[in-house]
Amino acid sequence: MVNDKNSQKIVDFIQNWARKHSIWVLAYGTGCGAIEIPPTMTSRYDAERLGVRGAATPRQADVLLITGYLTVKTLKRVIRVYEQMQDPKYVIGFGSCTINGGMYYDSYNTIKVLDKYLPVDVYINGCMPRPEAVLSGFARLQKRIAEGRANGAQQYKDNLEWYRANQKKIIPNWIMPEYNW
Amino acid sequence: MEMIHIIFLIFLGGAVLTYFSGKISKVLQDIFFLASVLVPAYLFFAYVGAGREATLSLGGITLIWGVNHFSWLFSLIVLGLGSMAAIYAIGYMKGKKRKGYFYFNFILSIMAMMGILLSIDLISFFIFWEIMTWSSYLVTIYNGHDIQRIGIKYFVFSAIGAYAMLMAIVIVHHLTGSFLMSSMINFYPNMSLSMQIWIPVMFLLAFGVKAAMMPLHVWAPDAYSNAPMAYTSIFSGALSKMGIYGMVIVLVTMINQIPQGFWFREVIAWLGGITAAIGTLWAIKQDDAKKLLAYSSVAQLGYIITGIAIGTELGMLAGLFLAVMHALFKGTLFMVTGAIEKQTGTTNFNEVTGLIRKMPWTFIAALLSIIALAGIPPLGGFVGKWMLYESLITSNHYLLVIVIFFSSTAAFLYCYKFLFGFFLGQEEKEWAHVKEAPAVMVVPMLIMAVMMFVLGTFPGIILKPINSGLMDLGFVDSFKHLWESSVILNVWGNHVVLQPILYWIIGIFVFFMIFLTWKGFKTTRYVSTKDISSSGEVPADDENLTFSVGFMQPFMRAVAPAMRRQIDKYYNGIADGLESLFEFIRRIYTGNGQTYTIYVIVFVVIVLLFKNILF
Amino acid sequence: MDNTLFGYLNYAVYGTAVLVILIGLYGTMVKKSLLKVVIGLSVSDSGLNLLIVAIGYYKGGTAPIFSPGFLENFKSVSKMVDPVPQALVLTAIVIGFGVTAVALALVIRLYRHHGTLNIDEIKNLKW
Amino acid sequence: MVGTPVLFIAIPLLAAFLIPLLGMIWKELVRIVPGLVLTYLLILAVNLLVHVLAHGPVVEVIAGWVPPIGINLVFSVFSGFLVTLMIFLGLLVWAYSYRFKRNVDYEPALKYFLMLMMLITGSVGIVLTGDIFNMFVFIEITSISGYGLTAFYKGRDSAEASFKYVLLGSVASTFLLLAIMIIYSQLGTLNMADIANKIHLMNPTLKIVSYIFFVTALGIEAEIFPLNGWAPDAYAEAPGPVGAAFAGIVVKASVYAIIRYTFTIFDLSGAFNFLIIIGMITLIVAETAAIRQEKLKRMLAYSSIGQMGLVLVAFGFGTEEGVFAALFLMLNHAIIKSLLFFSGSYLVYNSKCKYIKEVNGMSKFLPVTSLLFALGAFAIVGLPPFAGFWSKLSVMTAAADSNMILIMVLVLMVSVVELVYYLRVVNRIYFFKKETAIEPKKPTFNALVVMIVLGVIILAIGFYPDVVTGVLHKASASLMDKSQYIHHVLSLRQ
Amino acid sequence: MEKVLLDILGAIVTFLVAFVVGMTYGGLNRKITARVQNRKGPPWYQNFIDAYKLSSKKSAIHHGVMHHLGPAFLMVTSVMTLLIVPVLSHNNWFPNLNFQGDLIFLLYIMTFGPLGMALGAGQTGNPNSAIGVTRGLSMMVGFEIPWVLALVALMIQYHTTSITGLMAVQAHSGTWLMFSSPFAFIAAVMALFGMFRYSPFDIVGAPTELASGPIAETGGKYLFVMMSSGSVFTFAKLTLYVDLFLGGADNLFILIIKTFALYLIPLLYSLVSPRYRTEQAIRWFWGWPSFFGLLAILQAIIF
Repeated sequence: MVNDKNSQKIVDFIQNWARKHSIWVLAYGTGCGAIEIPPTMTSRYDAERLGVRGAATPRQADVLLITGYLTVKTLKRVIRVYEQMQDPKYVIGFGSCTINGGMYYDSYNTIKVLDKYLPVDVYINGCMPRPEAVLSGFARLQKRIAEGRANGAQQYKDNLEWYRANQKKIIPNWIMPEYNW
Repeated sequence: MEMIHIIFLIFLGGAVLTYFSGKISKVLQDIFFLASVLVPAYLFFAYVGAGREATLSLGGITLIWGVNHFSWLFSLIVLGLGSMAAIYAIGYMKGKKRKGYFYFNFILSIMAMMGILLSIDLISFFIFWEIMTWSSYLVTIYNGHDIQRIGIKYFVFSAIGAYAMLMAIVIVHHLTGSFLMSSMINFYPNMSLSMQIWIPVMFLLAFGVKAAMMPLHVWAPDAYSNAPMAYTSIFSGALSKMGIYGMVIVLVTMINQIPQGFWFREVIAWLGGITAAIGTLWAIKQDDAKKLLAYSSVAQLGYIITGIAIGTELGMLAGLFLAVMHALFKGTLFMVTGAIEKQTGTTNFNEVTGLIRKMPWTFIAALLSIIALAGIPPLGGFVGKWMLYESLITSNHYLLVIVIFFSSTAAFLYCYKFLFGFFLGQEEKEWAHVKEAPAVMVVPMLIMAVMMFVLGTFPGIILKPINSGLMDLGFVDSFKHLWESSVILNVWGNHVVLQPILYWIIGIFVFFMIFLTWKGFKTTRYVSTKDISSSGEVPADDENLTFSVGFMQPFMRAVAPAMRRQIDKYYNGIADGLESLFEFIRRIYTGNGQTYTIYVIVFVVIVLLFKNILF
Repeated sequence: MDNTLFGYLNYAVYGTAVLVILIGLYGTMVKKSLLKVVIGLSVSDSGLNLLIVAIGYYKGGTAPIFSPGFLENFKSVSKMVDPVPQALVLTAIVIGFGVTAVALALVIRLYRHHGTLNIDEIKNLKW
Repeated sequence: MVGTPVLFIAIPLLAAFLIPLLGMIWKELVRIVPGLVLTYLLILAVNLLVHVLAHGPVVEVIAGWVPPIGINLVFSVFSGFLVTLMIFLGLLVWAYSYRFKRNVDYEPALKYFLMLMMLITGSVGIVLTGDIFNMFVFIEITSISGYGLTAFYKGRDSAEASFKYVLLGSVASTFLLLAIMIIYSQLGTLNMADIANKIHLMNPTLKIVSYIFFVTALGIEAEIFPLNGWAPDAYAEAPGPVGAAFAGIVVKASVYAIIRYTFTIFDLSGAFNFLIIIGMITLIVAETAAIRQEKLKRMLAYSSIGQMGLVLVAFGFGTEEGVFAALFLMLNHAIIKSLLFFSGSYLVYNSKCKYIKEVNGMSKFLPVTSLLFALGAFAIVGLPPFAGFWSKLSVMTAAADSNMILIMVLVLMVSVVELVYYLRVVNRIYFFKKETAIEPKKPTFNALVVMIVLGVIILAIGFYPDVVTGVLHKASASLMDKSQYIHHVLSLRQ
Repeated sequence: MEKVLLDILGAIVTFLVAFVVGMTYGGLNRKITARVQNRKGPPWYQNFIDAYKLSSKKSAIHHGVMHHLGPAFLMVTSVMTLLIVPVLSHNNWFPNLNFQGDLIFLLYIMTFGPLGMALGAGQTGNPNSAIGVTRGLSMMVGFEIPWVLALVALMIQYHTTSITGLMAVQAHSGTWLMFSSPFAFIAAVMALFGMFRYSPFDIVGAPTELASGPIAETGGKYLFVMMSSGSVFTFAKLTLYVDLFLGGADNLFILIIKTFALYLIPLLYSLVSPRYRTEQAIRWFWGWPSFFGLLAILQAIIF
């Protein structure tokens, strides 16, 4: 039954629907963008109506929200958190800094393109992005999940060596456990 | 020569032989040791039944030994637990010093306990009581750690108790002209009121000390934690039950005969309840497993005392059942602690963590005993607790129920602390080398764990002997009206409700086990305890992330006012005051010969002045 | 006893003896010098001996000595003072002598050891 | 072969004076002869005791004068038992101190054994004699040899201890003589049986005064508080075996004298309570003082004093059970305290100050001695199954039968104190680290044998008290039977 | 045999009902909270979606066997509690293992799960989990006191230790126990605050403080099992309260109304309360709730 292709499709559809409507966010408040999370979650914009909800630990979270610039120092932690999350998992790059460095484009101490280090599913641009933009980003993620295209985790697994190489370039004292998913 | 004589001779000879054979060969010593515990145990259960008697005449006093069902029940605890602890001790004592010393006192303790149980006359009761005291004292100071405080404290309390008992015994002898227990009991209703009150009080002082009853319990935590764990398991499991044994006899056969007995039982029941509460609170505070278990023993003995002090059939059954269970699970827990001590060298929760994958069998034994201790069904502790509550409610001890329930709930805190402290938490690199304890230590623990399970599911196995024991003490057969009115244990040994519940539990458990491990569902994988979500930080190998210092601090803060007053401090104050007084008395001897001469003259003058009063 | 002066004197013997004993004891108890303590002992011993002899004596008694023909005269026997106390005193004197000798020997040793005869300073053994 | 009581006085006295002469022949004889003499006496004593047990007391008249005029010796079961015990202990002390410390040299050994024989002579004489002045003489003999033995060591504070002993001993003799003279002036006799017969004729006040003087004088020897200032010092400074001899022989004799005066001679009704009171005070003060001691032998000394107090208490019950208990206590105390002194001496053998802390960790070096000390400690505090338990039990039984509840409570409380200090020492021996640089000294063979013999006796009595209880019962009966004593002595015809 | 099968079938039905109702309550909780905070809030079935999503996670990790079994322990407890509590008064489809003394049995079986769960949490090695567990156990000691006081008061007053007995008492007299034993009811309800661990007693899993405490390392289907067991347990607890104090229920509709009304009490209280510290929470339970419990016992003894 499970092997049957059609039924697999149906199961996938239902699962994706559920995943789409239940997004548990681990907001990694690395940069100034974290300030936009509270308005997004509270009364004014109320992201919870989309099924978005904060998660306390990476073990429970579905989405890793990188809010703003990532310094070299925090990158290691972010990678660690991402690797601890359970499959399926998604990454949202939040703010321009995650796309190209934003106003820190020439900083010696921040990483410019997040996608080189973690498989970003959705970028939300803006500096800062307003809560509406954030909600729109979540909606985009939901859409991608429903379509089954939010497969950043698979991508990460497939291209682990490339990602690792990039990560190790930034992080000189690499003492992390192997990613064993 | 009766079998009882032979048993005592084997104990005695075995003890001496064991001691001296250590000079020849360690293996021989172990064999002698095991033989001198196991052979008498076998002989006792095989050949000595209720009604057998033996006598020995010493110094114009006839010592009489015999068995009834009640003492047989306690013999079961002593010899059963003793045998297990003896097997365990072989492993535990391997490579330790003073082995012969330990074995010698171990055997003597078991002999003394058997002697107490078999004694029909008070003198042999007292003799064995004292032998038990000093042999256990000698083991208590085995480690040589802080013995001037711990050991002496234990012995002083024991001695005060024992001397009170001695007084009672000689007064009884004065009143009845006989040292027989039965004559004491028969004469008891004819005594004057003050004697009716004081004689039980004096006996209860002795038994209360051994049973670690509230104001007399201060020796217990130190002594229990200081003795080698192989011995503590019988110290706490069996030796303290001697106090319970005596208490039951005094309460049932003497105090029940007088109208004032009600107040006696009330007071003792409340003391038991308070003991349970205080013991529990202090157990939660301890950072050392030995201390924790020691205080826990105090608390558990409190339940037992409460149960037997209530005096109803159900209360008695509850107390005695709990006594048996306590022997099992506390014996096992002390053995577990001993195994951990043996393997890691420490019993401090702040040091040892994460042994579950290294010592799985020990963990299983510990888990089962903890479940039994906490009184969680389906293990045996629950049945006892249930009966205790039932008896307390039916005998209108409402506030006592609350106290007992409080301590029993708070017991979860230390239960968890014990399991977490040793077995759970981070698996530190420091303890990566730890191996499972040798089989000779693990097997007794597991046997006892299985026993707990069996007794929890089929409590009738042990309730039946308890009932016949109580009948020997003069209770009516509680079989009929107790077991028909309560549904939980409907038929002897084959009760109808707990077992289905057990099946349900197992069924549901298995279902969810399958659910969680079902391959087709999704994979679950093991990751090490270093791989935890700690804010993205990667803990280094030597980084200790375990949370164990100040483990129950919030709770301790909540109950801090209750723990500010320690009874220990009052005793210390008394002891200090006495020592200063003695120091003052010592200074009477000034060292000056003339002063002594003056003393002589003063003595003469004073005596001459008071000669009319004196002569 | 009669009320004559001699009669009172009879008491006076006892009184003197007791006084001597008390003086001796006083010396023993109060004097700091070891030698004086020993002398005190000796003095009280003497007083005691005096007392004993006095107890055995009565007025007009003769010495308890047997002489030829003595036993025939019953009256002379009854007039004899009691011989036993005198015998006892002899023994007591000997013993007292012995004790004094031992005491003095010890005093010498104490003096060598401590360099003083003050009893207050010889208190190594106390408490 | 049934000897006569006079031999027990004559032979050791003779031996004492022969020792120097024999020493001129062969120096080793100084050591050997006392042992032979004491062995002989022991055989004699046991024989006589057996005879007496069967046939009643043996009364012997000295110098042909019939009592009440002459001096007589009484070997009743009571006194016979004590004599046997003393001689036995004397033998053990001899065996133990065969080559103990200074005794290795000829000169000190000569003095030592001479004085030891004198000590035994005096003590045995006290017990056997039937004449109060004769008793005085024996007491002085005992005391003077005691002074000598106390001052046996040179260079220590033994002279000081001895001087205190002399001081108090002289005061004691003063009071004793006074008491004797009061009785003599009233009754005109010195024979105990005769006095006992006539005691009701005495002026009551003088009777009491003389009794008080007696008790004071004998109490100094018997270590009653507050008359016992000399005792701790003397015990502490005398050689170890001498301590045992004091505890086992001298004190026993003095207590015997007190008991003889109280039970047989005087008929004071309050005397028993008086004994209980002074015994109790002694017991409490001594035991509580012992707990704070810093020196081992002083501690043992105080313990010994306390035990004697308990003995007096037990006698003070005035019942046959009480006497039995007291005798049992005396027996146990003699044996156990000797063992403690013997083994304790080796535990602190080479130490100058004999501090308790110097026994730390001695069990590693002196296993047997330590074990025996522990055995003794356990026995003396009355733990079953050792000897001390039975005596404690009998004391308690006697107290209960006399309705002395308060006494029981006090005695038991004091027992707890006793327990504490003995256990502290045993703990030190076994579980403490040896810290001082003092070299432990292995016990010599003879000392070891003596200690083991004592240990075996303790165990034997503990496991089978019947070996002694029969004799003790008879002895207590013989003490209680006052009229028979008087009859036996006064019915003698030449 | 047939009876056993029927029992099992009935148990499954009971379980499903409890699951659905409990999950719905959870969703309503979120909805109500949102409305009170002037938000739209998630739909009422949001919890079902979350649960399904958790169960369909592709991977899950565990830190060892106790961690692996922890959720199962918890579930066993929930189901056992559910099975022992009589769900409906006269209905064969909701069987229970009722017997005399079951209140005490219930009290103890209810602690089985938390202990197992605590063991699981302990094995993760996450300090936050252990802290959460200690807080939870401490608070349990806190709220068990008024809860037991209330129960003992009921036991004394009605001379039974059985739930069915108490239900029979209510059916017989026609009044609910919350009216005839008001103090016991008050104490019990105050204890209920602690059992639900809603604010101000949400110290165990405080998300920002302890990273959700005992379940910090639990994700995927483990979390799913825990969540469902929590829902079942919620329903079981509420049903127990209804049985004890609100006279039980004859059909599901009444049961749901009564349980929801009861559920609103801790829920609404939580909306207006910040979080206590652990010792404050414990002392709170040992304050007024215990006082009311004692009053209840007094009432039971006097009347």
